Amino acid sequence: MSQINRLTQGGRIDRSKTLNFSFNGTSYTGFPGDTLASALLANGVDIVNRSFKYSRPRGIVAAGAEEPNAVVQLGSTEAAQVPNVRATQQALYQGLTAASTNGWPNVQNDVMGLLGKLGGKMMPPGFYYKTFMTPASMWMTYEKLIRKAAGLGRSPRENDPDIYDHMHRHCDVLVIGAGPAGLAAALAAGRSGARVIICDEQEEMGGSLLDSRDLINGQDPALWAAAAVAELLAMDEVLVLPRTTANGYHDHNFVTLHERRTEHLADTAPQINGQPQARARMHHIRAGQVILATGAHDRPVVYANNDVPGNMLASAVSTYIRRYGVVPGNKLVLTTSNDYGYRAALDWHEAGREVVAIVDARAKPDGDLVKAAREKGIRIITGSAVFEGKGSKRVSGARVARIDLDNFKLAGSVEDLVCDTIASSGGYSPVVHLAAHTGARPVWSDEAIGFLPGKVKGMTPVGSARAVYSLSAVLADAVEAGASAAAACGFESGGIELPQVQSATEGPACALFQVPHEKPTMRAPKQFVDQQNDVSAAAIELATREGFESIEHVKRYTAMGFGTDQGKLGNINGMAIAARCLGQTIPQTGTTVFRPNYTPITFGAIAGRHCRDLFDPERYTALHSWHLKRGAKFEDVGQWKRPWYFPIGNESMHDAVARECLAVREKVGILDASTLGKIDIQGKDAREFLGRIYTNKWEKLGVGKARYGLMCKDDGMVMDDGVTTCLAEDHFLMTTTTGGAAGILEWLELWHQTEWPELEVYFNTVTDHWATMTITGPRARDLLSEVTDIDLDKDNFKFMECREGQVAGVPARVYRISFTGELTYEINVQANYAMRVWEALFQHEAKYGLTPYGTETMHVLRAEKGFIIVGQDTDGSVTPEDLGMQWCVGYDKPFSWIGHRALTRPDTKRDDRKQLVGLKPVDPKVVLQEGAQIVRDPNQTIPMKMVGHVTSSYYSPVLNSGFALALVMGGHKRMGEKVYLPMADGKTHEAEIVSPIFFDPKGARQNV
Amino acid sequence: MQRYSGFGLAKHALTHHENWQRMWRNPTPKKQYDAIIVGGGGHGLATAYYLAKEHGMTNIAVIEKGWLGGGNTARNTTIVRSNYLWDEAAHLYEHAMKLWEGLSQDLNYNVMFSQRGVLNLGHTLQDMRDIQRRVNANRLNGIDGEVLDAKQVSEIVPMLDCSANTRYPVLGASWQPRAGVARHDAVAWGFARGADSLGVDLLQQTEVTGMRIEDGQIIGVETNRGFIGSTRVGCVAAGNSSVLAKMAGIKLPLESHPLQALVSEPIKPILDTVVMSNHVHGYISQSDKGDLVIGAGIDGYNGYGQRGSYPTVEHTLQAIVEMFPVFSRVRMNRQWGGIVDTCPDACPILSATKVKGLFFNCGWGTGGFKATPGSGNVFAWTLAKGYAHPLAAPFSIDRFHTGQLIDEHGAAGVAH
Amino acid sequence: MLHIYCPYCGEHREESEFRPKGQAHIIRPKDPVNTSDEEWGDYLFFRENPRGIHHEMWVHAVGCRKFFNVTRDTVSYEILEVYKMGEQPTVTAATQQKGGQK
Amino acid sequence: MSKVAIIDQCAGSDVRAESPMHHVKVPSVAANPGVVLEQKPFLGHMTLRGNSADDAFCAAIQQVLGVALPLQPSALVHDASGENSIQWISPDEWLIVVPGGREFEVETALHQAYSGHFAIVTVSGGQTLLTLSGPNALDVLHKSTVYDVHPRNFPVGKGITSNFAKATAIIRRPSEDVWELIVRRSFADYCYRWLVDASREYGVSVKV
Ligand SMILES: Cc1cc2nc3c(=O)[nH]c(=O)nc-3n(C[C@H](O)[C@H](O)[C@H](O)COP(=O)(O)OP(=O)(O)OC[C@H]3O[C@@H](n4cnc5c(N)ncnc54)[C@H](O)[C@@H]3O)c2cc1C
Ligand SMILES: NC(=O)c1ccc[n+]([C@@H]2O[C@H](COP(=O)([O-])OP(=O)(O)OC[C@H]3O[C@@H](n4cnc5c(N)ncnc54)[C@H](O)[C@@H]3O)[C@@H](O)[C@H]2O)c1
Ligand SMILES: Cc1cc2nc3c(=O)[nH]c(=O)nc-3n(C[C@H](O)[C@H](O)[C@H](O)COP(=O)(O)O)c2cc1C
Ligand SMILES: [Zn+2]
Repeated sequence: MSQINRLTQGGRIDRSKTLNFSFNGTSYTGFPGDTLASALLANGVDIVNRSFKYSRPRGIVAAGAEEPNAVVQLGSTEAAQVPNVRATQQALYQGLTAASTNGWPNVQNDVMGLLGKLGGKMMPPGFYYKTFMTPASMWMTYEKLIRKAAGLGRSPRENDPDIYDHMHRHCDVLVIGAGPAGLAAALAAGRSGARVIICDEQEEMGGSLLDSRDLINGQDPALWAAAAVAELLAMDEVLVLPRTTANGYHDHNFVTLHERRTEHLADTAPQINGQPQARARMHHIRAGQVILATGAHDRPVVYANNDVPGNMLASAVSTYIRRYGVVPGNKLVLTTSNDYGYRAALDWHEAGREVVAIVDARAKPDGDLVKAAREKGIRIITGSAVFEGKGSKRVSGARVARIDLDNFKLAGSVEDLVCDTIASSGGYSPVVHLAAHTGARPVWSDEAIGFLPGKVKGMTPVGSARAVYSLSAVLADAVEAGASAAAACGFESGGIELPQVQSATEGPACALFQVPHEKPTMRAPKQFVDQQNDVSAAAIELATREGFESIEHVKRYTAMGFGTDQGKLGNINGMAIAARCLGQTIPQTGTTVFRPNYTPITFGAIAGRHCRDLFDPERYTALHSWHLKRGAKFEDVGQWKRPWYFPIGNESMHDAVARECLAVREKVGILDASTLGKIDIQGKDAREFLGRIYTNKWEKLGVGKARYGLMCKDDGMVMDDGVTTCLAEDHFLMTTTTGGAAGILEWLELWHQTEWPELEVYFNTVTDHWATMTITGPRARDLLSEVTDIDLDKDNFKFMECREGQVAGVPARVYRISFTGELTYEINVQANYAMRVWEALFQHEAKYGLTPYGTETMHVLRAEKGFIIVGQDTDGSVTPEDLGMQWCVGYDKPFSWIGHRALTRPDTKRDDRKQLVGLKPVDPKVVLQEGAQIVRDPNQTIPMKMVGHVTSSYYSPVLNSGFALALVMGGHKRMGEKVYLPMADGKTHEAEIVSPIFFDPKGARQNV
Repeated sequence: MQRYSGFGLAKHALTHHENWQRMWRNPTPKKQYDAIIVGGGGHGLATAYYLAKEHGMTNIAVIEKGWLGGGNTARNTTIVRSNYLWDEAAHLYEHAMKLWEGLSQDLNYNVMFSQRGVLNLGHTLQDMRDIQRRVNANRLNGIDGEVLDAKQVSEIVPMLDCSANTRYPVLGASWQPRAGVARHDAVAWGFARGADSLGVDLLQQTEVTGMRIEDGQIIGVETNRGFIGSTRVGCVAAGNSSVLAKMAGIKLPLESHPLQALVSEPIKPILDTVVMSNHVHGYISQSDKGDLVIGAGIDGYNGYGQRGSYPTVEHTLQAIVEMFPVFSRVRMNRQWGGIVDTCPDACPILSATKVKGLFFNCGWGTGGFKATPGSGNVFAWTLAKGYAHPLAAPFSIDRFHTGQLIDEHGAAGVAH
Repeated sequence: MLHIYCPYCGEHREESEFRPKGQAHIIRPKDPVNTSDEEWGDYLFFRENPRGIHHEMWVHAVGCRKFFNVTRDTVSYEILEVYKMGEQPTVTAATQQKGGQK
Repeated sequence: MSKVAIIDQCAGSDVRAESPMHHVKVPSVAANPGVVLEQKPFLGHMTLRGNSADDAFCAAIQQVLGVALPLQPSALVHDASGENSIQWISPDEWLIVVPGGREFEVETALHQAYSGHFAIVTVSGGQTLLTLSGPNALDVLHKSTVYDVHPRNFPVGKGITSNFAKATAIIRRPSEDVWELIVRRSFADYCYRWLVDASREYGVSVKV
């Protein structure tokens, strides 16, 4: 079978090359310029899919984005599978492989179709709400069966080999759609020098001009379109984006465009210069003005069996004939409500095939096209409509009768016509979708018999998107809009001479949505409204009967417009039918909400390059490459990669951490602490500011001294902590938690800028500038003395002091602060020198047993000392007093610091608050689970009264025992009491409440 | 009420479905009701249903400015679970869970409550601590749950990338087998039909525009269809609660923010459970129709537009592709937004107010769908008796003045 | 996707450079200790949450790092005015209503 | 005693320093690179804060750096040598870039020239400067930042802070064909990988 429906000439395809493709395993040929749909029609393929609910055979209906049926699975390999591709928008390429998404064993003969026929009656809308309820336990089984029928195409099961990307662009005027309206508007705007972007979703720009009967300047209007595109391409400030769909229109004129860069070439993107290129690209456009030139969709007429293959949109018939050189049948019956639909019959006739009749709902049609049809001798049946199609796998006839629309009934005898194709046009629906995305409801126009775009600031609809249809008016409208849009952005347009247009004049159309049937709607053969979701006129009638009176209810009860086409063909008809059933007007009924996407967009394209290695930044310290070389395992802390522990050989984490811990307690360890937030604070009021923002006191901290501070929110809950050092009278260096760094800087700015602008103080981040290396352990001083000129004498450089000097020949600030309880020096150098200093210290590795350690060891060591980690031992509901840190609260500070007032709120005064304590498992071998819940009485029944939970828990090699920190109700007064931790495995651990300081409670070791 | 069953369906098929009755009436408002519920979402309708069913109050009305179930009930990702951290919240949500388990039968309306299990993934050590803490608490509160490691997770969801070379590898998850999803519209319709059949007037297209208060006592509401009297009014208006409160001269600790969701095109079943990740920030399940239902993030600014910002959706899909790289070629069909009423502690408000007879049920924020039957049930009790149901008592507005918050923020998995 | 004019940078910038910071003009009580629990709770948690004109604070986080105020319609998302910290709005619900009556 | 602590943090040229990109893999150079990416490591970067309404402050800057403090938002000015620049960051914040090693001298001189409320902080270790040029440089910027980098909106002499992929960068245009990016040290690896990835389709040449 080879392209039986292909005309020998005409159309915009390239007959000099042949493309091979396969559909459902059969090989076919087509031509460059074809879509998959035109190629299938050329080859006489009728059934392209089975419907979702009733498994009815379905064929191609439309020629563009509005197609509901021809939804196929594409892809020649597993990884290249693409579900739910609309054949009408898929360019044909060599080797294209596609298949129907539904139908078993195949789309021609579908067993489910039989079920659909038999069971269809049992499946009115919402049938599942009314059944499958007994027995209750069976629902999950029923659901499994229901799910078997779900879905159209399938997801690939291998990872996508392709990449996608984004471009952010700004322009003065964005023109969406490149039909005559879009092109003319873009020309008018472009010639003014404004920055213009014009996009069109089709393979070729020109829109309706590519299959038009009109003439521009006496020629095929496609020539005018080509010239317009060429002129636009030549303009410096104009960006022309073919194959690009405006898929979402967001606030303040932000529009997302989806550019298909390679989908017309293959199912995986070919490379350029040996490099992968993006399969698709999203353009994020911020436009000064938007011109909506998206055209109008032909509206099918709703009649019985209107879903059988061979039922098509009149406009699609024209498009296939004129643009693709394909006549999708032999004998045509056209049912229409308007002159424009006549094009289908004329084109059909001119293609040399039989037009059985034109059935016109109007009593006296008389436009130019009507006359042309009459002149050609085509039979025209007026005041009538096709009310039922015949045939099961392909149309075999049409039943026609006079109709009385006012009373919604047939008004005369029935005539059966023999045909294989029924084309219908019920009028045009302007493409208002994008305008609706920002919340503007479409507005009904009686004159246009359709909804027009609602008002959006900075947006102008032009051409058929606002129901201006005659080509000369479209062009005039667009030129005016393009020039005004440019002017609104400050660009004067020189004005454009309008081309000469020759087009047919049209008579008025009439409103035709659902055609009445001999039988009432509920009893007539199915009259489909939404073909993809198998929603029929009867379903809508039933919904309204059951009380679903809002069109939104109708949508949700019947699934009308829920499909991948979002009801582009069906919605307006559905609304009209609902209006009829409810005895309302269409504007009273209204539309449902159009939302992005205009047409579906792959997740990959929306994600862009922010995936895999680039999903989220990985932040590295200056020493990262050393850690890697040393075999560190990393922990994610915020976006940072921090060494977690440094295993040697096959060492387990437990062993590595125990070794690292002992090294610190016995010799000396080193930690890369560069990720700590660091904020340089300067100004004469810096000290006052610290006093307001921290819970504790700062007025007496001397130069060169450091102090630990807690920060609360004004609700009194701890939010961050860290050590702040007084570098000079008006100069402090604050440290924050790793995760808190950015937030705390903003927090300081917030209070400064909004509440206390009178304080003279500046905050600047120096987190990345200073690398911080913590050496800690009894031999820290000896080690450091090898590489520094700073006087490390214990009386000259005391605990909680800071010194400046050289370390390994590098200027450094060294702080004697300790998070381990051991003698500690934190060496800070400009980060470019970090590696040099670190390596200098490691020259003495063997001599002192210097051991690198990671966050896990840091946690064990600090927990042994009872030092908290904000975010681990606190959770946003813990006050400084709950932590037992009264020593860190300036109760009598003159300024009521942030969090102060909360001390006296009723809830913070409660004495049964959860308080931080230590927990000693009775069995020292037990390491309690972090997150384990604590009870007083292990023998209660469930639900048990829980009194707290474990926040931190480790094995301590120095204690040779497990130990933990926990928040326990009233814990501070319960030292020595026993508590219980009932675990998931059925065991219950017993532990004693103890002080959270497990090691060196006097703090002697850090003071040596 | 016409009872629904498979047999009934067959019977109606014989008469071409021409004899189905309305699911609810479209009554004209009475002058006076014993109680008025403002807001015909799932919570409001459930409140009315239980008021009528369990407290015998049938001279009541639900006043809805749009269509029933058209607010957040129509736009949520339908995740139902009860594994909340704090006792107060856990008990309330578990109360709801128990009602869910018999809801279809109780309402004689299949709400398609599908207990397919919910996974909350952990990607950092702190995530895992939080998960342990929550699951331990759940267990001792009698709520099902387990902590799984990455391998067990990957057995449940083979399509999920559980390998070590992702940016934030999956370390484990909490797993609540009884959790799942439900058909959101059916929940509203089922409660509506149930309430209507007990005599409740469901007044749609009726907007409350003012509150009439005399001597500190509510005496009725002004609407676009005139004044409707009642000395007991419960406001269950989600994102619009602050607007109603203002009519009564009350301020609430709420902010209304856009929260978005999106669906893919329908694809053949590939994901049979619910996967949530707070850390990479994406939530996903697959509906019985085949679309992937995906919860996006909340926008930081106030908004009543039922739409949010594009980058939010972008970030969500990046997270989904990170978790499920095989979905890269699946396409997003539709995105939308709801207006969620967020509370500072991520817990609801079920409370009397300083206006006598005026009660609020709000603040459910990003996660109230799961509570629908429970919320309605305890709120009905509260409205009927005039004081808080024990499960509702901790959720009074007073907590924002005493400081006794129930901070579910700290607990991983607050959203949805 | 909002397009926000930063009064300090003097130009419109994309929403992703900014962070919303909630209601504007919230002033911390001057004497917290003598503020009642009720007043303190109001200051911490209770917010205007209007459907319509809203004065809110934003920070140009990825930019000049300055806080400023925005008057925005929470339904249409239209930005009606932008003004610096310490300044008062000229467009308010009251002035808008008057404007409507004209 | 000085009220702020200033130290010369520069160790001298004989001490080995490592730039934030010392470790990156450089792709093989494409034949006709559409994008040329280069790091200019070890420059002197300083954050300046102060009150531009104070003439004495402005005069002090002019005196020390030989360039007037830019008061127009987003202005970027260079001195005659082209080696020293000041960029407006915020109404009270500027970024000063000078040859590496000059920071201490500038800080000290400024403190001598002006004693009012201001701050100058060296951040040379915390950030690095990249240049982006070549016929497709603008395309790469379009992929990377939400800011409008069109030459009409971004003339020579402008510099702004904006989103850069999922990080933040200062983007500036010192001359017609060259763009400068200043990124934070900890994000440098990410930004670099992003840039190379974004440039690949155009062919890229890298020098770090
Ligand atoms: C995108 C999204 C995803 C979510 N995902 C989940 C999830 O997975 N799981 C979960 O548990 N929760 C989820 N939620 C939250 C959940 O949707 C809500 O908490 C819940 O549906 C609230 O129900 P409701 O009945 O209180 O509110 P709604 O359904 O919003 O009902 C309130 C009703 O009040 C009406 N109303 C308002 N003002 C007036 C007035 N003046 N007069 C008359 N009527 C009025 C409204 O029209 C509306 O119908 C999600 C929410 C969103 C937006
Ligand atoms: N007389 C009638 O009844 C009638 C009816 C319909 C159309 N027409 C004719 O159609 C023409 C109307 O011109 P027009 O320019 O307004 O419409 P058009 O149909 O020629 O062009 C619209 C273009 O917009 C594109 N488009 C739509 N949505 C898009 C999106 N979201 N993103 C990107 N591209 C999108 C389409 O692909 C199409 O190319 C005139 O020639 C007119 O005579 C006449
Ligand atoms: C769980 C769930 C599944 C949905 N599935 C679909 C779907 O398959 N197709 C569709 O078009 N919309 C789907 N929607 C979205 C609705 O069409 C609609 O956008 C949503 O209810 C919000 O209403 P609105 O967009 O009319 O404001 C779904 C919504 C929910 C909550
Ligand atoms: Zn700014």
